[in-house]
Amino acid sequence: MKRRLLIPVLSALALAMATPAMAESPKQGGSIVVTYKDDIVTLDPAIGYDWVNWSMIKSLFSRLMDYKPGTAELMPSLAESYDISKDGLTYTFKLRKGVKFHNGREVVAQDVKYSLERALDPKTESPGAGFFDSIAGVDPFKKGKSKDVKGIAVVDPSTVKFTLSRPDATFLHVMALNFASVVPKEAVQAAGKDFGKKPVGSGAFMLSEWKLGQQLVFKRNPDYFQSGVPLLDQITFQVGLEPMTAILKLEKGEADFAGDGIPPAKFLQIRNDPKFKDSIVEGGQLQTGYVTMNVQMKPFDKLEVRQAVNMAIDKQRIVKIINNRAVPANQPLPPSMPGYDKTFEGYPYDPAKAKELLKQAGLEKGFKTVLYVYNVDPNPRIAQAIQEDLKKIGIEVQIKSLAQANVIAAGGKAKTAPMIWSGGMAWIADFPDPSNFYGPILGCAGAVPGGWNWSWYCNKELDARAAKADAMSDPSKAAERMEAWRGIFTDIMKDAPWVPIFNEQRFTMRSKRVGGADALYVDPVRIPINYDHIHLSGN
Amino acid sequence: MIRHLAGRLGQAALLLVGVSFITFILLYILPADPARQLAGRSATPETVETIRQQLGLDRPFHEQYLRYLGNLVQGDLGRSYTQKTEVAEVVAARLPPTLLLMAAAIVVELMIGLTIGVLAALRPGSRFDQGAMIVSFIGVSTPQFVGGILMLYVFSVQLDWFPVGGYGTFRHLVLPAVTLGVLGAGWYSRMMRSSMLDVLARDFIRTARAKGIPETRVVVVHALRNAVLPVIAMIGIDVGLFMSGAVIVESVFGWPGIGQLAWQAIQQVDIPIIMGVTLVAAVAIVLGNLIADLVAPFVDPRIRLR
Amino acid sequence: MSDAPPLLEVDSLVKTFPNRNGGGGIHALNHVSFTQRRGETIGIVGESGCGKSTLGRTILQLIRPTSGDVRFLGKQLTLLPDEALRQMRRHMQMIFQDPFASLDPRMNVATLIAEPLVIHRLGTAAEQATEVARLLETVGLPAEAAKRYPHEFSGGQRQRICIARALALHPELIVADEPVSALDVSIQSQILNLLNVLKRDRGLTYLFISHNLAVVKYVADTVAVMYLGRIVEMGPAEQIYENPKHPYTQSLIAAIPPLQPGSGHAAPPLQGEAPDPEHPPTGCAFHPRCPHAMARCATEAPKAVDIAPGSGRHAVACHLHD
Amino acid sequence: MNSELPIFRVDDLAISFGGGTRRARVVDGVSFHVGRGETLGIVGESGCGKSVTVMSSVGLQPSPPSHVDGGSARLGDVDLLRLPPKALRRLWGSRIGVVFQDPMTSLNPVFTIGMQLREALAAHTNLTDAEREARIMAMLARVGINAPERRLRQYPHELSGGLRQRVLIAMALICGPELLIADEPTTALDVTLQAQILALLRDLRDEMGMGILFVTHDLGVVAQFCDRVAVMYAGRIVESARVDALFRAPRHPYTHALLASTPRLDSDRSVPLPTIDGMVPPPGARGAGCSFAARCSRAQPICLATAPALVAGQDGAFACHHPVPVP
Repeated sequence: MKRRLLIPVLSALALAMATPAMAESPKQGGSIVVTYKDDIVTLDPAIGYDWVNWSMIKSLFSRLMDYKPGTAELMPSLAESYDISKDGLTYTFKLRKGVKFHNGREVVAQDVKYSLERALDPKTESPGAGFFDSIAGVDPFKKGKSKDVKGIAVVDPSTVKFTLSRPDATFLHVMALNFASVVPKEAVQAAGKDFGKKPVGSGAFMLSEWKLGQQLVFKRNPDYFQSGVPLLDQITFQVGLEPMTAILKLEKGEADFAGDGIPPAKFLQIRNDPKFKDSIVEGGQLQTGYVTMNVQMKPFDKLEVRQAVNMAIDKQRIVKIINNRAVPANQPLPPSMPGYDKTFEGYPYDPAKAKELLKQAGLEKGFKTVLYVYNVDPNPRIAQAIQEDLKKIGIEVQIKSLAQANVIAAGGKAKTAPMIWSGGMAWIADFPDPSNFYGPILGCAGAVPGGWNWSWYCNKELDARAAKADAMSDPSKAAERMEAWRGIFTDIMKDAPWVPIFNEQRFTMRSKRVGGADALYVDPVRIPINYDHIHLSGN
Repeated sequence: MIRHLAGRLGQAALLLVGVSFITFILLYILPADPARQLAGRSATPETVETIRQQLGLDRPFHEQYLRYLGNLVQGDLGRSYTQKTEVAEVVAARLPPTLLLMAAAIVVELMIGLTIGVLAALRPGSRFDQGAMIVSFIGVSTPQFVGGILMLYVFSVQLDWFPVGGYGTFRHLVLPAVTLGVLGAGWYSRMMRSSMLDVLARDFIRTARAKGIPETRVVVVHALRNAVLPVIAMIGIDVGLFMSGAVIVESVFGWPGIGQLAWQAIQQVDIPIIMGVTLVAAVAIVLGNLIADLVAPFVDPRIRLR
Repeated sequence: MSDAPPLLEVDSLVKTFPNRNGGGGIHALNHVSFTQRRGETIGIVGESGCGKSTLGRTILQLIRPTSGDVRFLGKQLTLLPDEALRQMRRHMQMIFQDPFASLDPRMNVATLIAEPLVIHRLGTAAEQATEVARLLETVGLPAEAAKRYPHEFSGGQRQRICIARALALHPELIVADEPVSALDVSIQSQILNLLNVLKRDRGLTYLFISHNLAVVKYVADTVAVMYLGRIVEMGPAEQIYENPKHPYTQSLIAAIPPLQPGSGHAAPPLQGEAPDPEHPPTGCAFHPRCPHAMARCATEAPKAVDIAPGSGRHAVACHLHD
Repeated sequence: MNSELPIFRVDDLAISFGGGTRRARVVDGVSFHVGRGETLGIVGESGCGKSVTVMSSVGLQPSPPSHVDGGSARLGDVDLLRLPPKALRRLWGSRIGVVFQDPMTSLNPVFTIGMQLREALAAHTNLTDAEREARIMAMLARVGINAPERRLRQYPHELSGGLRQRVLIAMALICGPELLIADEPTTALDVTLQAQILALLRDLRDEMGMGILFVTHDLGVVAQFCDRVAVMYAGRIVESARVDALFRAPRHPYTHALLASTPRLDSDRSVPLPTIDGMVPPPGARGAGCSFAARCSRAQPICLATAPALVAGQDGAFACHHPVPVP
């Protein structure tokens, strides 16, 4: 949804090279300039939820869990170790000793409890509060019936124990979310409502300067607990620059990294410019663009119709419309998401067969329907391509090109939008786990007014299988769990509530000054780049 | 004079209430729900409802508006939804750069526009005149986004005379001021040309010539002072034009002004900031017109403030 | 004089324009009264700013008066609601000084002349066309003029078009505001002749406003001389020209350069200029310029007095004739 | 009032307007002269070329769009038509003064009266400030402006029309010119003011001795103010004479008709005013014959074929094949 949070997951590339930063053993030092179009709205980890501040917050704060640089592989961070009970309901974390906040105070278990309760407190208005629902006692706390969250217990200053109300295989991912960042209570209280402008954490960098609308300067945290990290002494974030201007700045050497990427209008030109050959890094992202068909509305209540539509749309052509910045999709999960089925072939492009299916559904004369689309380029052009394809099998599509909020509203209303093209609002996972791609957008829980399941598809049997998979929190069952998810997503395609169209690729532009493995520039969790591990080239 | 000022300020206050009301209505009927936006997609409907209550968004329209107005009178513009900071603070930080840019752009556009306009009017129909009017037309009709990028490419990347965007030194100021000023210069040169042609055809110019004074004096003293009168009124109106131009130019050049702030706030449906910026822009337009009002009598003695 | 009721009665008409301060006001018309018989041409003369144009417009209710009455065809125009007034306008038309500015350049002559007929929904299209042709003939323009546009005509011809347009609704009263001032002498005489012919043939009544006494002499039966919003002298044309009573009228007539060289001016020219209507002099408004001013002229405003007892037609507002 | 030694003499002046195919002769073969202390009236209806003639003869007609095609205009022994602009400008305001038609628009609204007068004087003299002020005061007093010190600080809009015309006259005469060009100086004024201004100009002429070139359309003004008169029609002088002779016995049918059609105080309104039918031919459409022929009641075939030359008669000159007989 929106441009808020896009947490990507590991690209195939990233998987190939594990901790690449270590391989080169680069020297520390130097500074770089990163540009962004929008000013940073906040650096409060409980609130920040857009892809600009996401990675910055990761560098300013620490969490119990983290990912290996350039990968989606979990590793303990503030936690030295963790232990999961057999029933998957208790998680005990042992904190690393001697870790200090930027204000010099040591991080203790009480800080973890405080930080999570702060994120859950409705007064904080944290958009991430919903991620912690599996912790026992969250509900009474949110409703003000309980002073604290009973499921978070401070055992001793370096031990914190979580009790869950149900097994949750994604809990370690949740503990790696920014919303689970550990903050010092005294600094939060001192800053009052301005904590987002005066962040104090225990991350690799500290905020040293912030001129509203102009720039932010991050300085290296000399006391950072991970030795040799960060590699850079300073990062200057210049904000308020149009992507096009940012490219010019990069070209001239005034910036090292264009945070907003390559403007779509200039994509082909820059991609084909030999000057930029070594500056562009390509990777996958945890995103799927799809067309929903409302299974509660006629004639999409008929399976044959949905299958026909799946076979009538030429995805390859649509990919060309967006200058090949994506790969065609055949299932809901993107290729870089664990659980993706490489062997699955989906529905082939076969208009003749599609016509045949319509005939079987008793609709050989075709029908008329409406396709909702977000009115920002390239979405209307994509919708037109879909319109042309469907016309060939006799489906007359009227395009309703609306503001984003209106499309979302229509999708969340029962029996309103027969078809929606998800572009510009497409689902991007919050963390690299397939479960994040099911519940809200394909499960029964999302098929409610105001929900995100725009197909209004509800399969009780699949819901049960999903619940079962998510309960497999035993790390030894990880492979079995992925297998279960793989089956769920390919089985969904038998019912064909969606037409998966494509998965967008990421293209990151950097200057020649900066080095480090490519994977750091398309880091699946630190979007757009992993500030902690990049370094100047030649060092 | 003082009565005039007081009257003007009274009008301005009314205008601001009007502007705030209209903006408030527009934002009220906007389909985007700030509470839902703030809550994030992981939120349950109850959470969204709690946030809505906290922001007072569940109240009827008139109550919301009156509360906003009440705070406004006390100088409280509210808190930004997304930035969680005082709107007044955010806007105050952004205002000086915009004012600086605007002042520089006005200097640029007057220098270029008036010079071209006067020279073109002195030889109507000449090659210079035709060329100048074509250039003015291009200036007026070139989208500022394209113009700005072009300037950056030529003068920063290729020639390396100026930095690529940013804020701080005089060299940072030049290109955005020129980009913003060129649009106005196009208007001014066309306006100055026709105003000058009009004035040069008036009887008093003939009288001045008949006195035997040098032609340059006729043009510079007698014609220019009269021709510039409509231009002064235009500067007041211009402030509004600048405000809209600033949105694009500030974004292209990374100029930390309120135009950029507005653009970002609109995309994020940050209503308190949109309201704040709109009000500041309205104040600026009112002040611009007031200044034009105050300057005009010094140039034209027929206008007397009472 | 017949016993028939007058066509037009103007009673104590006052028009005050607010000045720039909003207070005080400019007294453009100061208790102006007169009556006009059917078929009588009244010439209103005076210097610029004396209120003569305002008088014309106020009578037609193009400007609503501040106070006073205008009775026309027995109806009190000042009390009429807008719709009724619109109906009454059929019977009173106006001709202006600048014939070019009065004609929409995008309309051809036929459309311009027929416009009043169309507005008042008189006749079919064919009847209107016939009427246009007849009107063109009446004002001395060729029939083919109907298809042409105003810019193709000279000033005199344009004024003829304006007259034809004014005649379209067969009005009783025509208010002509400086109708020949913008025209050359040779053309001026054509228009004056035309106006006289129309008056004779159609029994028109003119209120003829002009600064040129010689022109007024040629058309007017009765002359009213205005000074600073008041009628200072009014009477039959012969009497006004041959035996002017008010010193101002005398000065006005004396100021007209005669066509005989060497005849010189009868008297030294009137000194000074008309005073600022925002700050009129006390007493008789003319006293600062009057060669015969007396002490009481500065304090006491003279009332109009009938100096031809019985006829009730020659009145002067001057202390010399009290 | 002697005209033996003309101070200004125009010979065979020809002027056209426009360029290329649209170029049209608007003034053709015009000659006249003004003597010291003498007033020459140039009279005619609008479009006859009277203003263009006069303004062009002193170089004040903007060019383009007008072009002087030929002729000369000598002030003393200098031909103004052949002077470079700089030299011409030295004469304007010093030896040639100009008063224009509309006092309301002929003063610059944004400068004080004082500034505009000082400028006129400063352009041609090297007086000290005190001398200059004294001269300005004297001049203002002379043109009948009371409290000149106060007026100097005022702006044009604060003055009445009559006062403004007096200021313009003061401005034109402040350097004591030999020639005064008065282009319809009273047309925009009321009759009472017209009388005042004409009286003032007459007094100043008698006192300062300059020649006046007086452009007007008003025959009454000509009769009262001018010594000699040249009547223009369609870009040519059709008759010129001493004023008394012209009004007593106009020879050209146009002059005659013009006089007859002017309403006068002593006219008999029961008789229709004589009129001149038809229209003035526009520039460019003037044929080989007499331009007035088409409107002339006395026209003969020859009038349409050949343009009559200006022939000197007893009391003046006229251009007509069939002149009106002397009564």
